[in-house]
Order: sequence, then C-alpha cells, then structure tokens
Amino acid sequence: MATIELHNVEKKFGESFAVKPLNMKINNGEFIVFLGPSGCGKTTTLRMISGLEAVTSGNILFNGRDVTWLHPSQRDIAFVFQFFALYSHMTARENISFPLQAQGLNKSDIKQQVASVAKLLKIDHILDMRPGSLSGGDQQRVALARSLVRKPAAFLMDEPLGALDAEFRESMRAEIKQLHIDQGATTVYVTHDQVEAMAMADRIVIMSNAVVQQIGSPAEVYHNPSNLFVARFIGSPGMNLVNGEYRQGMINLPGDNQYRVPDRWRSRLDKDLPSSGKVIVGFRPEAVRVTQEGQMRANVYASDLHGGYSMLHFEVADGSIIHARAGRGLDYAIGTPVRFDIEPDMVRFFNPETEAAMVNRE
Amino acid sequence: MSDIRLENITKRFGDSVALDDISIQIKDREFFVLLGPTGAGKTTTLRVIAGLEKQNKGSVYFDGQNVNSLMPADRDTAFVFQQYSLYPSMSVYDNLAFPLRSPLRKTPEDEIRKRVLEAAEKLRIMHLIERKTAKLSGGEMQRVSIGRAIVRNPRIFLMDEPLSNLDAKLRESLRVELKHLQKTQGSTTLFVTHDQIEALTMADRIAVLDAGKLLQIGTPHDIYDRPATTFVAQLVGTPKINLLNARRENGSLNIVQSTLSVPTPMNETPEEVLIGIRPEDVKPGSGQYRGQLVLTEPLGVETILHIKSGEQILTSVVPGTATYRLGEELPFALERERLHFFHMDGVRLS
Amino acid sequence: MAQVNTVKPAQAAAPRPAARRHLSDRRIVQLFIFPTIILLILMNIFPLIYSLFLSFNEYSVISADAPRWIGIENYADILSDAQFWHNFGVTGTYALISVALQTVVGFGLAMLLRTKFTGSGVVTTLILVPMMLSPIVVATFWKLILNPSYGIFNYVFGFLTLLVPTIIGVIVVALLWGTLPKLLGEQRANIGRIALLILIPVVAHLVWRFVLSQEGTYGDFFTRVTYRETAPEWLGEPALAMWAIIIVDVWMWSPFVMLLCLAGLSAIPEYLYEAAAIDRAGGWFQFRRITLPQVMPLLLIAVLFRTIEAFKQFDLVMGLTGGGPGDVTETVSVQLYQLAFQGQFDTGKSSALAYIVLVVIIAVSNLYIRALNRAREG
Amino acid sequence: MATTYSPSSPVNYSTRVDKVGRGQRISVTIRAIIAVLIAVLMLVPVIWMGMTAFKSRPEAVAAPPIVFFNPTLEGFISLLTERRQLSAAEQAVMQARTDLDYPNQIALLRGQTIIGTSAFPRQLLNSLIIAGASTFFSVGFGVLAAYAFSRFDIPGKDDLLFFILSQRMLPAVVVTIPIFLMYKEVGLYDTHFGMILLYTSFNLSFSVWLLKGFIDEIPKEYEEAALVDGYTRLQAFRKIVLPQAITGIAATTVFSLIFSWNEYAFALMLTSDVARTAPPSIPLVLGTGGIEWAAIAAGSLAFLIPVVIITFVLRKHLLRGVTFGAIRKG
Repeated sequence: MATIELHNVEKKFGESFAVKPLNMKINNGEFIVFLGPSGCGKTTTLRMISGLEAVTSGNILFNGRDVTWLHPSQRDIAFVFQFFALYSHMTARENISFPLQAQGLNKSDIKQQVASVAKLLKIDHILDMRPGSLSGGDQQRVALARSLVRKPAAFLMDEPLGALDAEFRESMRAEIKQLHIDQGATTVYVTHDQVEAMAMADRIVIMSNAVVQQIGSPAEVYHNPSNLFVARFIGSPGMNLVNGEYRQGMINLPGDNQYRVPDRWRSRLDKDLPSSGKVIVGFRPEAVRVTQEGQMRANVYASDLHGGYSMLHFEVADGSIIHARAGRGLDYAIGTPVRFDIEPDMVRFFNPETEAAMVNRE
Repeated sequence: MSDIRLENITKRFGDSVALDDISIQIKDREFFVLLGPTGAGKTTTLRVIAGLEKQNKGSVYFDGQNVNSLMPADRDTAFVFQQYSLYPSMSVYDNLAFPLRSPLRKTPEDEIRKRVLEAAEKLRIMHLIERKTAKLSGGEMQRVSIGRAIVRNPRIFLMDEPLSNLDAKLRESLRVELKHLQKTQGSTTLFVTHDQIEALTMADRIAVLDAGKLLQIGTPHDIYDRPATTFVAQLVGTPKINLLNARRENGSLNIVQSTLSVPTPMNETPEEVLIGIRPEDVKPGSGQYRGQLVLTEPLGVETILHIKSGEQILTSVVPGTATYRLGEELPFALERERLHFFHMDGVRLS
Repeated sequence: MAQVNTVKPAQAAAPRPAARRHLSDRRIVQLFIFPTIILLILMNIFPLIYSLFLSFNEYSVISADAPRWIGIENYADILSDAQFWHNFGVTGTYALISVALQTVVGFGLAMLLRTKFTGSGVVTTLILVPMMLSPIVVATFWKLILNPSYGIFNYVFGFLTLLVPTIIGVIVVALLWGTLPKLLGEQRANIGRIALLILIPVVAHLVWRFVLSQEGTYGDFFTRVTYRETAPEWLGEPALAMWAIIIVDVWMWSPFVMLLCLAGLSAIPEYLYEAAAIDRAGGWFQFRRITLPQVMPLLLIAVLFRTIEAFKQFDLVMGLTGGGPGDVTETVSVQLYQLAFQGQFDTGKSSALAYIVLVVIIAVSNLYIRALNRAREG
Repeated sequence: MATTYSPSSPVNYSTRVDKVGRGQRISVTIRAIIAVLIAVLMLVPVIWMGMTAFKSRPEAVAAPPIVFFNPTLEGFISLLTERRQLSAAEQAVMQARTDLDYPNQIALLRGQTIIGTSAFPRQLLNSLIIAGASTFFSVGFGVLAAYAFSRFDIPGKDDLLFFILSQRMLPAVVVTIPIFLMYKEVGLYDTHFGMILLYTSFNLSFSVWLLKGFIDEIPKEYEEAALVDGYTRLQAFRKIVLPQAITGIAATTVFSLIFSWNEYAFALMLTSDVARTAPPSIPLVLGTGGIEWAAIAAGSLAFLIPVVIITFVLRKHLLRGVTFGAIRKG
C-alpha cells in the first residue's frame, strides 16, 4: 500500500489559483475524502495525485519516492471516474481483464483474477453483458472491479456515486466503505456531498475556492468546525449562526433575546473577541431545546416532518431562520411564539471578522 | 382559489400507458404533492390538468366544472417548469409581466407594474428586476419563475420539480420558504417531486405514483407510518427501511437466514411475509436480539449502524454521540408496535 | 398564490371558453405544411410522373409530332447499349476511387487537426473553403491550372514529389517517438528527433539527385518517372483525364470527410483516454479500440453521402472535360444531358435513362438517410 | 498485499495523456506546422486563380507560369466589355487620341475598342435575383413546415421528411427533363419566375431539414409556458420561437443562398439568355481573340469571393449545413 505526501502542491491556470499550495500526508490504508462545493479545487488535486493533471509546482511522493512528473501508468494507481469510463464496445469481462492484458499477464491468470474480483463485487451474473445495458449501480461495480483487479497501491475516486440515482447511492456508499475495510487500500475520494464524506471518511479535507478550510475526522468537522464555511457546509441543514453582541458573560441576540454564555467559554470570549464585542453564536439543530422557560423567543416560520424526526423553523427578529430538530409529535401552527434554549456543551462561538471558530482549551 | 378533481384519468403514449385510471381529489388551499420515481406519470398528470396534454379517458374538474374542452390559456393555471421557465432574452420585469400582457388578460400597464413589484417583494427579488434572466443564479431563476406564477394569482399552482436542479443548501432554504409562502397565501398547489424529503416536509397530503398507477394517498404521517406497499415503504425514509423475508412457525415469524423472530401480528397471518423495520426502530444497546456490528456510517447528528444477524444485515440509526466498536457483539431491541407487515406481493397486511 | 386580502368570489367565473377565435393546433399544422407540400408536388412529383409516362414513348421535344407509345423499347435499347454500360463503369470507378481517396485524406486531416493549437480554427475553416465553391467555377479555373504549359499543377506536383523524403522522415520520427527516450534517455530524446527530421530528407534528396537521376528542373522529375517527352496533359490524355477529375474532386470534398471525422473525434469523452492511460494502454491500442469505433458511424455517413454525390457528378465533368477525350470520362449524367439537350433531343429515351439513374440513387440515398437517423439518435 | 510497483514495468506512452510531460508541446507544434502547410497547399489553386485575374492576357498564359507581375485590370475589363478588333489604320488614329478613358486605353493595347458592356454583369444580377428570391421563399415556407414537423407528431412524419429530403438526392439532370417540358408548355422556359419557382422547391427540402434541427433545440417549455399564460399557439410561435430561432434562420438563409448561387445544371438547361445566371456563362467567357484566361479568372474571382467570406462567417454552422442539420455537434 502507499503513503501519499503532498509538498506545496499547487496548480495555477494562467494567473488564477486552481489549488493554493497544499501540504498534507495521507497515511497507508487511510480513507481520505476531499469535500467541497464545485470548483473548489478538490478534483484538480485528485487529478494531480493521479498524474492526469500536471502540477504547477510542488512535489508528490508515493512511499517517499517522488512521482510528480511520472506518467499516470507509472504510479500504480487506479482511478474510478464519475461516468464509469467503461469501454462501451467491450463486455464487462473484457473491461475488467483489460488492465491485466495491458500488463501482459497470461490468459489463465487473468481469467482467475477476474472471477475472484467479480465474486467479491457480486457481478458474476453480468460479466458477459455490455456496459450500455447495465444499471448505473452495476456499471460502477464493473468500474470498481476493473480498478480492484490490478491491486494498485492507491485508489483514486472522482465522485463515483455522482451519476447514480438515489436508490443505488445509499447501498453503493456502504459497499465502497465495506470494500475499503476488507482491502485496507489507501483511498483518496472526491465528492461534493457532505453526507457521503461524513459516512465514509477516516479524515475529511474540506476545501473552498482552492484553499483547505479544515482537515479532520467526521466528528471533529461536525462538532468543532474551524470556521463559518465548514459550519455552514457540514450537516443538513448546516449549523445555525446568529449574530450577537457580547457583554461580560451575556450575548444580546436580535429580538432583544439574552443568551447567558456557559462559564467554560466566558474567559475565552472576554479575551479573544474584537473590541466591538460582535460575536456569532453557532449551534446544531439538535442542540435546540424547546422549553417553556427557554432563554430565547422566536415565532414559528414553518414545521415539517422528516420521517423519523420533525424539524421546526423559527424566524428570528433579523429575518434569519433557525432550524430546530424535534421529536415526531411536535407540530406548531405558523406564527406561534415559542421559547427555546441551547444545549450548553454543543454551543460554538465564531469571530465575525476572521470567521474563525473560538477554540476553547479546557 | 379552487379545488381540483381528476376522475379515472387514463393517458397512453403509443402503446405505453402513462396514466392508468387515476382519480384524485385536491381540496382548496391544499399543498398536494405527487411523489414517485422518474417516469411514474407525475409530470403527465400536471400536463393533463394544465391542458398541455389531452387524456384518452376520464375528465378534469375545477370547482366541480368540467374543463376538458378548455385550452390551456382558458384554464387559468400557472405552471412552474423544472427548468427553462424563463424567457432568456427578457429582463426579470418583462418575464414577470409577460403573463399579464397576454391577450386574455389585457391588464393596463400601471396595474401590471403594481402586481409585478408586489410579487417581487414577496419573493425578495426586488434587486433583480432589471437584470437579464440569463445572468441569474439557479436559485434566483426559480424565485422569478415562482414570482411569474404568483403575479397572475391563478386558480391552481402546478409545479414540476422546481427545486431539483438547485444545489443541496439552496434546496433546503427554498423548501422552507416555499412552504411558508404557500401557507400564508393559501393557494391550491400541486407539487411534483421524486425527492421523498421534499414530499414529507412540504405536503399537506401526498399521492404516491409508480408506472402510471396510484399506490396511496395520505398525509405525510400516513405515508411514512402506514405505507400501503413495500414500494411506498422503501421510497420514503432515509436510510431505507429494512425489508426482511420471514416464515410463520406456530405463532411467531422467523426471519429467514437469521436467529430473529417476532410474534405474529394477527391470527390469520399468511405463511410467508415481508417484515418492514425502519432503522430508527432498531434500538441497539439492550434487547433480546444479538448481532455483530459490521459497518458504521457516522453522519454527525446520527450514526448508521449495520448489524449482521445470521446472514441478514439490519441497518439501525442511533444518535451521533453514541460510540460503538466495529465487530463488537451488540444486543438490540425492535419497536414491536412500529413494525410493518406485507404480503409477498408487497401489499400491506390489513 | 391569491392575495389574501382581496376577496375572490369562490365560484371564479371561468373566462369565456372557446368562444375566443384562435386556431386549433391541427388547423395550424395544416396551414404551416400546406405551401411546402404543394410546391414539392408541383415541382417534383408531377414532373416525375410526367417523365415516367414519356419514358414509355418515342418523342422529341423539338419535333412537331406527338409522343408515340412504344412500351419498354426505350429501356430495352438503353440496357442493351454498350455505351450505357461503359458510362456506368466510368461513373462507378470514378465514384469508388474518388470516395476512397477522400476518406483517407479527410480522416488524416481530421487526426491532424484534432488537438487544438493557436489558429487551428482558422486553418480548419480555410481547408473547408473549396467545398463551398461552385463546382463549375472550380472546374473552370482548374482547367487553367492543369494546363500542361502555363498551368502550375505540374510544377507544384513535381515539387511535391520532392517532399516525399521529408514526409518519410517525419513518419520515421513519429514511429520512433516512444523508443527514442529509451535509447538516448529522456533529455537527449528530443535532440535525436530533430536530428532525424533534418538528416533523412537531405540524405534522400542527395541519393535521388546524384545516384538515381541527372540535372533538370523539378518538373523534370515527373517526366523522368513516366518516361515521357512532354509534361503530362492532364485533360487531354485518355489515361490521365479521369485522374484529373478525381484530383479536383478530392481537393474539393476531402474537407467534408474531415469535418465529419472531426465532429466524431470531438465527441469522444476525454476520460476514456485517461482510463486507458492509467491502464497502461499503448497509443496503437487507444487508436484501434477507442478512437476508431467512436468515429466509425460518422465516417460511414460521410462515405455514403460522398458516394451519392459522386454518382450524381455532372458539373465537374462538364467543366473539366465535357466527357472527353472521346468518352473516357463520360459519366451517366453527362450522357443523359447530351441525349436530352443536344444532338437529336431524344426526350423519350433520356427520360427512360433518367429513371434508371433515379432508381439507383433512391436505393443508395435510402441507406444514407437510415444511417443519418441512427447517428442522430445514437 | 499490493505488489511493490517497479518503474521498470512495461511503460507505454499514450499519445493523449503525456500533456503531463514536455513532449506534448513539441508534437503539437509539429502537427500545427504540417496542418498549416496542407491548408496553404489546398488554397494554392484559389490563390493562383485570384492572381491570374489581375494578369494581362500574355502574362496569364506565360509558360513557365510567372508568379511576380505588375497587376492590371485587363482581365476585368475584357470580362465586362464587348470589344471590336480595330484595323491597323483605326489603331493608328486611336493611338493619337489622348482623351481615351482607362478601359479604352487597355483595350487599345490589344488593338481593340470597347463597343458596349458584356452580358456578364446582367448574368451576375440574374444570379443574385434568382438566388435571393428563391432563398426568401424557401426559408419562409421552410420555417413554417419545420416548426410543424418539430412540434407536432404528424401521421407518417418520418416518411414525409424522407420524401422531402430525397428530392434533394436526385441528380439535377434527371429532374430537369420533365421540368424542361413543363416549362416549354407553360412558357416558363428561360424566365426569372420559372427559375425562382424551381430553386425555391429545390432549396425547400434543405431548409425544412436544417430549420427543424434548429427548432428542435429550442426547449418546448418556453412555448408551453406562454400557452398556459394565455397566449395562443400562433402568438407563442411568433413571440417565443421565432426570436430564438434567429441564428438558425440566418444560417439556413445563407446556406440556401450559397447553394442556389452555385447551381449550374438547372441554369444550363432551363435558361438560354433572359434568365441566364453566372455559373453556366463563366466557362464560356470567350474573348474576341481566343480564350481570355485573365477574364475567366476575373469572372471566377468575382463569383467566388462572396462565398469564401460567407464560409468564414458561417464556420460555426458548417457541420450542420452540409449534413442537412442531421449532425449538429459531435
């Protein structure tokens, strides 16, 4: 397996940065996901690691060896494309055995290896069919089989679930993660879907306009987003962010709501906030507690069922909407006033100027 | 505003049947959602109501008055398309005014101006009025196309998957806004989507369609808690419902290839049934059942656990804060009264 | 979304139903199609029927007497006439060779112009200009160019044959492209390539000039090759006349094949090549298994379309040789013209000949339109 | 578990992806040079014709062909004028006169005098009138039929479309014989109206197919939204479809113009003098003294220049034009 290191890897088209200098190390057998909105540079980074895209500057090391200028075929990587990249005029079997033929293995070896990988991905029944007549899910399985059969040092995947329709996406997500656990291969995965990233990744690299916003485990980026972008991007809906002003332990929120800051955070807020005292209070929808004696007041904007749970949407005085997650029974008519509180250990604070999160070293 | 009644509507394209004897009653001021996979006939239903498509059999009633013979223009419906609903070469103002300048309505210019600005204000697109539609973002375009429907205050709003081309974050916020707008305006709306979250969150009532057949009509709670068929059960709810094959053996149902068994819900349960268990009804931690944790998918607010019992793999949903070790033996319980039972052909046990 | 405040009468009065005058869709369709159909019937169907009737008569438009029914005599005469089969043969060989050459040249040009370089758009359009010109005018000025004494063709042709060694050099370098870095290592590979590009033509030229042939202008080369005293008279000599027409036809229409191939090549998704690269596929494999299969349908359409056009060829032949010298280049349509509008103006017989040609063309174009529809849906 | 990959494993350079390394730039430049060379070679005939148009009569037929010469308008003058050979005496008289205008001075070089304008300008005008009028009608009727075919499922639509296209597949000669008879009967032979009628129906099949391709690309939803908003089908066609089909209509118009401008066979057989267009007459430009290549080249140049310019203007739609709108983009 391969460890992959990126030293100051950078990509520029003319004067504009596609990827600003990026330094990180992907450990052996790790499942890394590059997550970000379209055009943030995540696919370009993946293509630089694969060699399909030339690096403007910086080096890429596989197991400590510099492969920056090596041709993709010399990097012993497998690349799974969003649109499967299957040769339409060949059957699934020919597609899977093709990379082995290119390496010059003999017929019987190829036959045996194709059979074992087909069993692993449960596609032995479609080996003799053409990709054109297969469902999206099956086509992606054939593409996975083609990359798996070569036992490459690393798997690179560019939004492999993007072209599938909803019913396949959920099951394929679990299958790919299961495959990773069985094979233990270093995998670099690119997606714009934050649910996929959370579900599959050991570590997530969140990018936005060519810059890495945060690198961390799913739990870290969910509970401790490093800035406003990560807070909004992760979670559906994203973190509630309300502007307020901090005065010794209390925050004035719009609609003359007062929020008492938990003691743990008080010293941090006293020190690090800008002189104006402006602060952004962040809390996940599940951190909202609707109770009669809640500190804050708002009016119900809408309430709807999400299946296993319900969502309440409150309109705060400045027009912004707060989302709260509640049990299934709760249903409020539009406009009813409501009081709520925030779970103390799930509240986060952000510096409005730097957009960075306040870090609270207990 | 008015109510709509579809009576045994059948529509064929060549020899394929797009709509097979559909009868739906939509009440005044109701937000009614047509839910189904692509090709289920949802859009055809909208087009039949709007008069863009002529049904082979059955008739359409607006407030009890048969409108079969009316041309689209005379039915006074508003149609918000999935895309291409705005004329690219016109400004936002002209797009909004276009329906009012039609020969049918002949409204004076100052009246048009008043209503256009009013609609723009309601949809927060005042700042876009003079801009050419080609330069708008996806979200702005959809707001303008909804605005164009509002400005006419038609009898019925017909919306064909207006949110499906937008990115996830925009979809979430527009969903809430659209629901709020409909509730405050009280306009009869027929909304088509293939996204079950949109159906559950926005609808007063949902009709589930598949391959031209009407499977079930009911409130979001009916559809989620009492799905009429396995198709409806699997369509609604993420992660997907567990569907397990079970055989009846003297008073209890044993799930095939696993050690799980559940008491029969009623006396004359058929030999073989399909049991539906929602992931949130599988409660690990304590319980009479045993299973091995083979995979975890942390989603932040909650975590999906894949528990293997025998050969069957059950998915369960637990709060994000809970921590489990991969491969560990897990005890778990099943919410007995929230289980679903279906005949082998998918129809719910009555 | 109605205004909450304005009280709308519950039973909204439906606007006056269909009383308003507006055309139903069916009426509109009839109105829109009517002129086209009428014109086509008037100018196409009716004349064809009329000429079918004439093909069974003996009639000449310049003679006073009325058409005389003679049954299928006209057809029998034509089909038994050696001249007809000769002309059919001429048309066939002309179509075959010219389309084959156009396909090779066109496909080669498409492969060349495939990767965009600065100005590739202008170059492509420049190459496309000939096919847009009027064939008769093209034939006229090619007559000037092909003239043995004051035409430039022989000189350019002579010069071109000199270029052959350079082309060989380029091909050798292209073939060795992959192996050179192995032999000379990565850096020095480029130097090796450039050296070969220069050396091969010079050596070839020297060998040619001093070993194989004596002094003489470049034009001489051609005379040297065909062992003849005078420069080739392209339009005068029976052996060369057909080649002259083919050269002009290829010059005019290979860009058409190139255009279709370029469309086919640009439709190939990039990730197929990337997947092949990652799977360590060689250049030849990529061409045979990815490029060719994807371009084939459009190439087929180009070949079919050109075959039909070559079969109908009239303007070029009339402009260049008028069917001469003798009847060496007399295609079927030229014979038809001479039969109908010159000499005895035999309208009956020429109508019969016209119908024979019609049947053949309809069969071939039927194939073409089916292929066209498949490509459109494909 | 993975094989340790060794750089010596067989490596084949794929032509596509070596944009990573530096070899790519060299192979692209070589391709570019060869492509430009071929483009120039392809255009040599047209350029040579252009040069000959400005040569004097002897220079035009010089052997070996001369490349450098001082351009003169002799070709154009002999193309556009009717001339008479002067006797030696008359030439002497003309030599002495100093009030000769430029064309006559040139004619005098060849011992001739201009007695009137030639038929060529009129033929060029005929070409323009017939091509222009027929294009106007064919595109006009074509856009209506194309809209009907594109938006409605007319019974037997495909056969009808095939019938319309097959008109275009027939060799001109085959169709001309019966029309020649009809026109002789009805007195349309060698008349502008007759030619316009024929060219219109000939171009119509092309316009319908090409315009149908363009209209197919305009989403139906625009019109349907207008219908629902209270507009009739006709108004929707006029207000929504036509404005968006402008580029398509323009391209079709220009293509029809080029095809009818270039047409030779019909003009040769169905006109003799009154309605004769340029194509059949260019090859026959015989000066009084043998073939005047300079004049012929001048005629060809005047005829081809507009087509070359239009080809550049139209280059984006060339693919659709020559394949009757069937193949649009790759």
